[in-house]
Parts: sequence; structure tokens; C-alpha cells
Amino acid sequence: MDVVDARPILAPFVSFLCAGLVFAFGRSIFWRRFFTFLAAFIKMGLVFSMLPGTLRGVVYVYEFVEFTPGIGIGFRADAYGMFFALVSSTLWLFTTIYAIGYMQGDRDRVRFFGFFALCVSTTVGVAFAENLLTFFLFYETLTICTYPLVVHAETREALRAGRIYLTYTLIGGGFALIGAVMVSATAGTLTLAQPGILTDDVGVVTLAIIFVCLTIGFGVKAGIMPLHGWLPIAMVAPTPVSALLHAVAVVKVGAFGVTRVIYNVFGAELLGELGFTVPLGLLAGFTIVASSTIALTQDHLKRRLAYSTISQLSYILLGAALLTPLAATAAIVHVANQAFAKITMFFVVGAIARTTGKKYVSEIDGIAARMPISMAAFTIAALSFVGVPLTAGFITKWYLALGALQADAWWFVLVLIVSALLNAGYFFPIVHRAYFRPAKEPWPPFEEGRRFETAKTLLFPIVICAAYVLLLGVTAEVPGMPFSIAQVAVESFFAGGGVAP
Amino acid sequence: MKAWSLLLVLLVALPLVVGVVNLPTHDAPDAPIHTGVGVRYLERGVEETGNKNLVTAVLLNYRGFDTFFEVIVIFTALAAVLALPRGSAARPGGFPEEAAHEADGAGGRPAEAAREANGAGVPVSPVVSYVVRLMAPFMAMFALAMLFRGHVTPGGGFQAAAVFAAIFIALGLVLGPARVAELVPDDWRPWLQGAAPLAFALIAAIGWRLTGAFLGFPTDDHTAQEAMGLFLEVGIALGGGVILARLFLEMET
Amino acid sequence: MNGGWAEALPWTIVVPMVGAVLTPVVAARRPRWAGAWAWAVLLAASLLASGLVYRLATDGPFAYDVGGWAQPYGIELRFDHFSAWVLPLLLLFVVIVPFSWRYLDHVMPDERRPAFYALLLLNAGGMIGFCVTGDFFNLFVFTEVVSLSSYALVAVGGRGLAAFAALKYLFIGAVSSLLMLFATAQLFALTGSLNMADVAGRLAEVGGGPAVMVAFAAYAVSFMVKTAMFPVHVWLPDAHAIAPSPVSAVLSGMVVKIGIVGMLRVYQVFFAADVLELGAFNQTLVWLGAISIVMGAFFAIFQDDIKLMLAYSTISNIGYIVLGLGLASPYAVIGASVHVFNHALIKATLFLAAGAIIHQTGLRTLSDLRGIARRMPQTSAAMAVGAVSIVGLPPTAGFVCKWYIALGAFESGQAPFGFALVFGALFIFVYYVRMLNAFYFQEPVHDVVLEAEEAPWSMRAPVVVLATLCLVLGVLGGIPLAFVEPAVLDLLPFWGN
Amino acid sequence: MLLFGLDLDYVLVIVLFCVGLYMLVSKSNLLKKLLGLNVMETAVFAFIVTSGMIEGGDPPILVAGTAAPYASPIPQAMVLTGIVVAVSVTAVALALIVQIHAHFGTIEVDELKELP
Repeated sequence: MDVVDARPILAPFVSFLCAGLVFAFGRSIFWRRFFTFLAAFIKMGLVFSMLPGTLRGVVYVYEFVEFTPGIGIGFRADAYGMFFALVSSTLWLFTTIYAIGYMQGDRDRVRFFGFFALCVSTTVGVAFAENLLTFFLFYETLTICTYPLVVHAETREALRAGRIYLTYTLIGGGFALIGAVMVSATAGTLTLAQPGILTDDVGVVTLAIIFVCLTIGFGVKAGIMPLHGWLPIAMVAPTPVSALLHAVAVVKVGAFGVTRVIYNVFGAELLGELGFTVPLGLLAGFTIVASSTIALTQDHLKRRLAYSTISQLSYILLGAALLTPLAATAAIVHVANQAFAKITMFFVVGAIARTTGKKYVSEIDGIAARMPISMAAFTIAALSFVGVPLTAGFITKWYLALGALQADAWWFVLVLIVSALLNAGYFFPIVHRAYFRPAKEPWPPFEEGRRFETAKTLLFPIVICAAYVLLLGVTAEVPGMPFSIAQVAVESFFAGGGVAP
Repeated sequence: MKAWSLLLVLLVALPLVVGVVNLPTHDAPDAPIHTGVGVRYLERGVEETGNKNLVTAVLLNYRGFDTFFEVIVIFTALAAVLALPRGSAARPGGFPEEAAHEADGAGGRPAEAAREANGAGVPVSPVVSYVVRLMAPFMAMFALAMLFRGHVTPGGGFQAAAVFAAIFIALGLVLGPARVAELVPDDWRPWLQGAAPLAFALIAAIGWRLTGAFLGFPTDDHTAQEAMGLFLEVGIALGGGVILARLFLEMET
Repeated sequence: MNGGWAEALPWTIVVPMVGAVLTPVVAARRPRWAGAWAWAVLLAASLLASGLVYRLATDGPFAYDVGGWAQPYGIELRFDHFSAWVLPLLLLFVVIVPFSWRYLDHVMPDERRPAFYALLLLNAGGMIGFCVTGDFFNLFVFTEVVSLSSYALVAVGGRGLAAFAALKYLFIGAVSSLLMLFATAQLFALTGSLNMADVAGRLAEVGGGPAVMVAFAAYAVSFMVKTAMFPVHVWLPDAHAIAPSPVSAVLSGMVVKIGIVGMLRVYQVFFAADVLELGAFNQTLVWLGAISIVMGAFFAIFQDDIKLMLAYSTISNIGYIVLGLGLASPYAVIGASVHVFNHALIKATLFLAAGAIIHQTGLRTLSDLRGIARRMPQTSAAMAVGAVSIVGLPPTAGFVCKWYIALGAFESGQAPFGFALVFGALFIFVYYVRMLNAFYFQEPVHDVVLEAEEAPWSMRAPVVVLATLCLVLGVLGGIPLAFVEPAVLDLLPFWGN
Repeated sequence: MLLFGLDLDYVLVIVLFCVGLYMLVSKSNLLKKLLGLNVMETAVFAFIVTSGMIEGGDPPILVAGTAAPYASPIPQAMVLTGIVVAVSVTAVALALIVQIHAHFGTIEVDELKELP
């Protein structure tokens, strides 16, 4: 049921306005924080106020402007978009708190927080995009807005990372543009409101080109191998940026895009006939294993997390590529699960770096004694990634496995098991070193007048996110929690037929 | 270089020749050019415009809009020459943008030396000077004749302007540009050099009032038509003459 | 036919022209008044032009018979959807002129200002005339007004290299004008008429043939030179780079477009007459357009001088437009027509921003201008917006056009050109990233940069307004698109047969 | 004038045009280039005027002593406009050449290119 409502456009607009205000008045710390928090709360409020409707099956739409018939900018808060918007707007709030603590005394904070807000604006814009044009508009804007954040340090290394980042994402964007334009030329519409707009009467070759272009275009940001090269390098950015952008916004936007392509542009039914998703699934499976293996060899904490991200993102792609309802549900839920777990880890790593200056796995022996709360949170996140029951990760893996069996893809269960082992292989050594190895040298004591192991603004988001990872794992089936929203989304994906649930 | 130029020229020539040899023969009375729009001008031109010289009729009446912007073109040339940097040496202190460009070209020979080498400044022969001054009034009379007889004989405003300018230029050569420039008072100069377009704009507005059409001529009132036509011609002759003369004088100084 | 707002049609041309003639009169005592006068004149002309656009929007295209002569005996002015370009054109002038007030301080002494503004007004008036005339010979006359003033405007800033660049421009431009005159004469010899609509009708009777073909080709080549398409682009970079920045904005943004408008006019005639098989010609345009995109981008990458780089990117962007026209599918032509305006807007933003930086620092190369964003944040931000826009990335004005032209490429089954279009643009972004890095993320190397101040408001305001428009039109890009759509759909049935 | 079935008037005009073009592209001296341009202009004007002529025609001035057929008046008006345009272009070109000469001391393109 479609209801015209301005909230889908207001949500991205709020952070856009916030960015403008930060650029204009951001020199004062008070106003910068005031606007950022105000926008974060308003945005969260807007998104959450749509949640009850979404659960009832209501879809809020708002057509902003139509250029020529069939081409225009429109917003549509369907269940999947809502899911993504909820994740990103919630995490924006926490990351903002974290960033305020982390960036204290850093340079060019006006620019930082301004573009930070712009990124979130575009992320929500992507979530609520009604058609591919709108989607692409925000998708590319996100690329541009993240660039100043990636090169924030302005060192030679940062500039190089920025250049590589832009090369990958802009070429990907070019492919996405071509794909989107071809969709428009063949289907005559760009809407993402239906379970599939393409039909097979335009020829398999054209469809294949479209699929390849769009998958490359969005896959670049999702870090699917061999298009992942930018992700580990871009880790030179400040940690809040790495956390929000490389664990949440940028990479998830890519995965979100691929899912949209599979279920809303092509449709499960058509892809089921064409079989294009099989190579995509294989590639995703390969990425999961390969990047986990690479992660084992990384000593730099953030780079290890980056390779872990690449592998986790491919879970989402693989889940989507299986074309079964259960796998799709798992893929969607994993957007949230991975986001909260990974952001926890990034926060912890950032807090360690800020508090002790350590950035490598080999340097953090015995850190649990110095930073017990942070390391506990890290451990929870690690357990979630391995897929231990009662954590969020377990839900995903369970449903992914069920979905894979539903699709007769037994090999995927194998991949899951191998991946879980590899996850354990690269996360548990960190936990082990932190808890069970003696410190090489005494850790620096708490700063004067501090009761906690690190700044409160750093610790608070860590605790909340870790708690949420547990909460997700325990309350999977409760209405209103992510799982139920994902189910609504999946229903709409398979409304046009396809593999029977 | 020469061979390439020749090749380019031939490449251009070929299509052009193909184009022109395939045109209808112009000599024949049934050529499109003689059966087209021109027929009406020949048949009704005199009656509609009051001009026996149909070239003038086309120029001022039928296609007066073209002529309007023709005089604008020549005004553009004047504005162009006036807008260019003047004086032989770069300004002391200079302008940064100018200087930025000029820095590269500093290798050039000093302008003054070049000027002297050209032999400028040789005094004018008294014979030439006397003849020019003697001829000037007659040239002016000739120009006026072309101007006012233009509607029945070959001639008209532009031709008169060219002769007027010739007087100024000839005088400029023998008396020096400064003396000639004094012939036109400073206060009048901006008005005079814009005389032609301004005359057109005025007539256009009058025509608009009289006939309801921009640059329209009242076809039934030959006196008014002739007066308007003459006004335009005078404007063109004055404005065109001043501009042409000034173009020369500006480059001279 | 005449009447109502149509009466304003000839005056829209005449007002800037007469304004130009009166500039030396007005500014006789105080040369600095010339700038304000020119601005007022342009404002008045834009008011008239908005009246014309209003009439167009309510009643559709209309014509005006100059002197009240019935067609084809007099000169006809026509105002259709392509002519509507005069309104944005004038508005851009209205924004650019205030920028030039202070900018000229370091370009020329005060006493030359009246002549400069007269040239600017003549340029504007000539372009308006060019866009609205319905007569081939009249088209030539207006071309000359525009060209002549442009040659001079290039050279106002300096004596040596500027004059040389202007002279090069003049020689090439004059030959192209001659070709145009030749083509006009050719058509006249074929049909005995000069009125565009009448020529179309008579051509249909005469039929095709080599002579018609040569006339069309002469027009085409002439306009290609005016737009600086790939093989005949050599005059553009030097001329546009060396001209004072407001002039560069005018030349790069608008003057090169008269070639496009002229091409559309000639298309209208020849397609209405339906005497030529133009599929091959369209294909040529597409190829030349694609090559222009790539070559322009390629050369731009190697420039250190910011204005030279902007000049090369004009070639690239003209390539988009020509490619769009050659594709001859509705979306592509709509996109190309709108890019005529959008590119003017973006290029004006970039050139004015670059001009403000050059004015404040006296430096014009990337290596010198490192770190300028610290000292000139607003101008640099405008430059960044322009850079993103010219590459055609969302959410800016450049994106909308690129989308439509690419859509047209795929729609007409010429997918490779769609790829060329999309990736050609990214190619040029290599340069702009270097520029943005230098401006924002690198340490200043030049003392002047460290002490630079933000430009005076009369220069900053135009830049900021233009940059904002670049962003606004990225989101509201549909307005101009919807506007040209009827004209394009009207024209297309005759297009590439 | 017809020769071997070809309209020689027009062909001669094109020959003149090409002579001008050759001067324009091959000469190094800027003034000579400009002269070449003028020759080209003259060629086009000749082309236009020629196209308006008619066998045994009189000039289109309808006074006593002339009789039909008349030459077409339009080409003559066009050429008049064209001449004014050509004069203006020449004037601007000359002004620029003067500038170049004043600055570099030469108007030979070969030498200008060798300057740094």
C-alpha cells in the first residue's frame, strides 16, 4: 500500500541541511555539535516514526520531480530501504558521539563533520531511492563526499589512498551509469518499486551486459573480489570514517545496490531463468574464503578488519544471489548484524589507537587488562562473526545455511563452515593476545581524573553497539526487530513469483 | 610546408568546384535567382520603397535589418581597436595579467628600434601636402553627391562614408593624425561614431510608431519614406566615415 | 503575426547593440560607469527576453516580420524553443558583468573600459540575433558581430601572446565565416531566396544534388570551426586561456555554442526540405564528437595552467553536445540541447572562480596554487562544484545531460558511444582530482598563496551564485529538459533518416 | 561563360578563393596572410555578384535608359554588406598585427614561433 508522505525525502534532507549549517557555522564547537546531534535525532525520529507503518506493509512514497516521463527523482521507503535507513541512521548517532571524542584536537573538523553529515544524507538517500536514477544520484554523491574524509590526513599516503579509492569507485560508477541507462533504454522505466522491471524479450546478451555493468558498478563498493583493492588501502582514514563508511555506509550501499539489482531490477523470477546469479554466487563464495585467508596474514589491525569486511559483505551478496526467500532474509539481516558487529570492532580498534597508540595485532598483548570493557565488546563482536549462538551472527549463518539448502547449494554450507573457522582463525588470536599474553611493557595509566579506560565518548558507543549485537542475537523473532522488517522486504521481493518460499 | 598547404588547398578546392559547377546557370532568365524573391523587388520595389535604385531599396527597406547590423559590425571594429592596449611600451608597473602573459615574450626587439628602422617620420613632401589639401573639398563634394544621388545612381551612404574617410586619412597623412583628430570635437565624437546605428535605431522606432512594424516604412507616403531613407544614409555616411577614419588614426598613433 | 510580446523580439537584439553604441557616450566623463551601464542594459534585455520566453511558453513558437514585409521578402525573426537559449544566455551575462568590474582593474587601464563593455554588449546582442533570426544572410551578419567582438575580447588583456592568439582565432574564424557566406550564396543561387523556411520549401522542389550537398557541408564545416570540434579545434585553447577570465567565460560558455545553434538551424532547413541522405553525416558527427571528448580530456590532463586546462575541457564538452546531436535519438538530442546551457553555466563558474583566484594571487598554475582553499574557501568550493559538475557526476547540472545523452546512445543502439561518453568524462576527472588535491589537500608552496585574501564581494557573489545554480540544476535538471522537449520532438521526424 | 559545358565564371572564382587560401596557409608573414584572407573574401564576393548577373542585363536601377532584364539586386546588397564586414575584419586584424609588431618586433610567424 503506497502512501504519499514527505518523510522519505525529509530524512536525507535533514542531514543535508545539517551539513550546510556545519559548513556555515561549524567554527564554533558548540554549534557544530548542536547541529550534528539535532540532525541525528531528528533523522532517527523520522525514520523510526515510519517503522510501524512499514511493519503493517505501508510504503511511504514521495515523488520529488519528474524530468521526462519515466525519468525523475523520487523517494520510496519500502521495507528494505527502511531496514537500511534504520541501520545507518542509528549508527550515525553513535558514530557521531564517537567521532567527537576521537577527533578532539584534530585538524579541519568543520570539513570533517560537514562531509560526514553529507555522507549519511546520501546513504539514507540511497536507501529511500524510488528509482535507479535517484539511486545513482546518491550513490555517486556518496563517492564524492567520502573523498575528503579519506584524504583527511592530507599525507602523501592519504592522497594516494584517495586516488585509488576514486579510481575504483568512479570507474565502478561509470559502469553503474551505463547499466542504469541501459535499463532505462530497454525497460522504459527505472522504478525500484516492483519485483523486477526487465523482461527477457530484449535478448540474453543485453540482459547479461546490464547485469555485468550493474554488478561491477555496485560490486566495487561492496568490495567483491577482484574489485576490493581500494578497501584495505582506504583504511588510512580516521577511524570513525573507517567505521561508518567502510563498515557501514559505503560498502553497505554497494551491497544494497546489488541486492536491489537482483530483486528489483531483474527480479528473482527472471534471474532464476537466466542463471546470472550463479557466477556471482561463486565469486562471492570465493571472496569469502580468499579474503578471510588474506585477513589471517594481516598484522595491521584495521587492515585485518578491512579484509574481514570484504568477506562479510560477500555473505550478503551470496545470500542475495541464492534467490531463495530464506537466504534473502539472511542477507538483509546480515546488513544490520555485520554493521553493528564490525562497527564495534572498529570503535575498539580506534579507542586502542587513541588511548595507547597501538595499531598492530602484535602490539596488543595483554591489553585486556588495561581496557577490559573495550576488549569484552570486541570479543562479543568476534563471537558474532564466528557465528556462536546467542549472537547476531548466528542468526545470519543459520538462515543462510537454510536458504542454501533450499536452493540446493550444499557447497555454500561448506563455505560457511570454512569461513567460520577462518573467522575464528583471525579474530581469536587477537582476543587471545589481549587476554592471555603478558604485556610486553606496562600500559600507560589512566589519564588524570578519568574513571574509565578511555574517553567516555569513545566507550559509550562501543558498549551500546556490543550490547546491540547480543540483543539482535537473542530477540531475532520479536516483531519490530530487524528480522521482521527483513521478512516484510523479502515478501515484496518474491511477490512476483520466483522460487516458492 | 608548401606541399602540405597545396594539398590542403586542393582538398578544399575539390568540393567547392563540385558545388559550383552543379549550380544552375545564372545567365539564363529562368535561373532560380531570377525567379525567386528578387522578382518582386524588380516589379514592385520602386512603388513600395520610392527608391529607383533597387540595391538601395533592398539595403534600406527590404533588408534594412541586415544593414542595421552591418553598421554595427563596423562599430564593433572600432570598439575592438579602442579596446586593445595602446602605446608602444608596456606600462610601468603594468597589469599583472598582462605581465603574466608578456613575461614569455620578452625576447622581442624593442618596438622603438623597429619603428625607426621602418623610416617613419620622414617629412611629407610639400607637393603632396598641397595637393591633398586642395583636393579635400572636391572629395567632400563627391562624397555628398554620392550620398544624395544614391537613390537613383550607384552610390549611397557606405560609398560616401568611404570617401569621407579617405579625406580624413589623406589629411592625416600630410598634417599628422593629431591635427585631424581635432577636426572632430571630443564631445561629439562618441555621438558621431555611433551615428549610423543610432540613426537606424531612431528610424526603427519611428517606423514602429508609424507602421506598427520595427523598421517599417510607410509604403503609401513617399515623402516620409524618402526622408527616413535619407536620414539613414546621412547617418551611415557620417558614422561610417568617422569610424573608418578613426580606425586608421588609432592605428597610426 | 506581429503583436503582443513578439514586438519585443527585434528590440531584444537592438537594446544591447544600441547600449553598446551609447557606452562611450555614457562613460565619456567617467570610464568606470561603463560597467554599470552595460549591466543595466543587459538587465533590460533580459527582461525583454523573459517576455519572449513567456510568450513562447504560453503560445508556442512565433515569428516577427521586420519592417512589416510579408515573407519571404523581408527579414523574419523566429522565436522557438532553441531560441529560448537567449534568456539563460543573457542572465549569464548579467552575472558575469559584475564579476568583471573589479577584475578589469588588473587587466586594463580605466580609459579602455567603455570599449571593452561595448564589445561585451555587442557580443551578447550578436548572439541573441544569431539565435532568433530566420534568414540565412542575417545569420551571417550576426555571426560576424559575434566573431569580430570575440577576436578583440581575446586580445584586450595583453599585447604579445594575447594578440597572437587572437589573430590565430581571427584567421581561422574568418575562413569559417567565409565558408558560411559561400554556403549562403550557394543556397541563394539554388533557390533564389534567403528566408530559412522559404529556402526549405524551394529546396524541396529543387531536389538534392551535389550543389545542395556542398552547401550543407560548407555550413557544417563552418559551424564545426566555430564550435571548435576535434580536427578544427586548434584555435580554441590559446584564445580561451589567454583572454581575461570573464571573457573566457563568455567565449567558452556561450560563443562556441553559436556553432551548435547554427547547426540546429541548418538542420531544421535541410531536414524540412528532406533532400539529403544525412545518416552518414550524423555518423560523422558522432565519431567526431567521441574523438573530441577523448582528445579534449587527454590534452587537459597534461596542463599545469588552470585556464588552459579549462579551455581543453571545453573541447571535450562540445564533444558531448555534438555526439548527442549526431545520435539523433530524442533523449540524446534533448540532452545535447540542454547541455548547451548547462555547459555554459558550469564553464562560467569555473572560469570565474579561476579568474578570482588569478586576480587575488597573480598565479595561474596548479603547482603554484597549492593550498589556496585555506585562504579562499568560497571560491575554491565553487571551483570544486564546477569540477564535479563538468565531469558529469551527480548531483550537479552536468550529470543530467550526460545521463540523457548516454540514454540516447543506448536507445539508438550505438552502445559503444555510450561507453565513450561515460568513460571519456572520467578520464578528465583525473585532472580535476589533481586540481582539488592541490587546492585543498596540499601545503602552500607560494608566499602569495599564504597571504591571499578572499576575492571582493562583487567577484565572489557571481561565482557563488553560479556554483549554487550548478547544484540546483542537478536536482531540478528537468525544467530545461521539459522545455526543449517539444522542440526536439518537432524536429526529430526529419532527422537521421 | 560556358566552356566545355562548365560554368567557367564560378570555377574561376573558386580558383581565386584557393589562391587566397594558399597565401593564408603557406605564407609566414602575417600581413601576407591577411592579404590572402582578403583575396578569399574578394573571391566569395565575386561569386555572389556573379550569381546575380543575367545575360544582357542592366543594373537594377530603374531610371530612364535602362530596361529589363535587370540583374538581381539582392546579391549586390549582400556584397555591400559583405565588404563592410571584410573591412571590419581587416581593421581588427591589422590592429592585432600592429600589437604583435610592437611587442615582438616581428610579424613573421616563423620567427614568432622561435621566440621563447
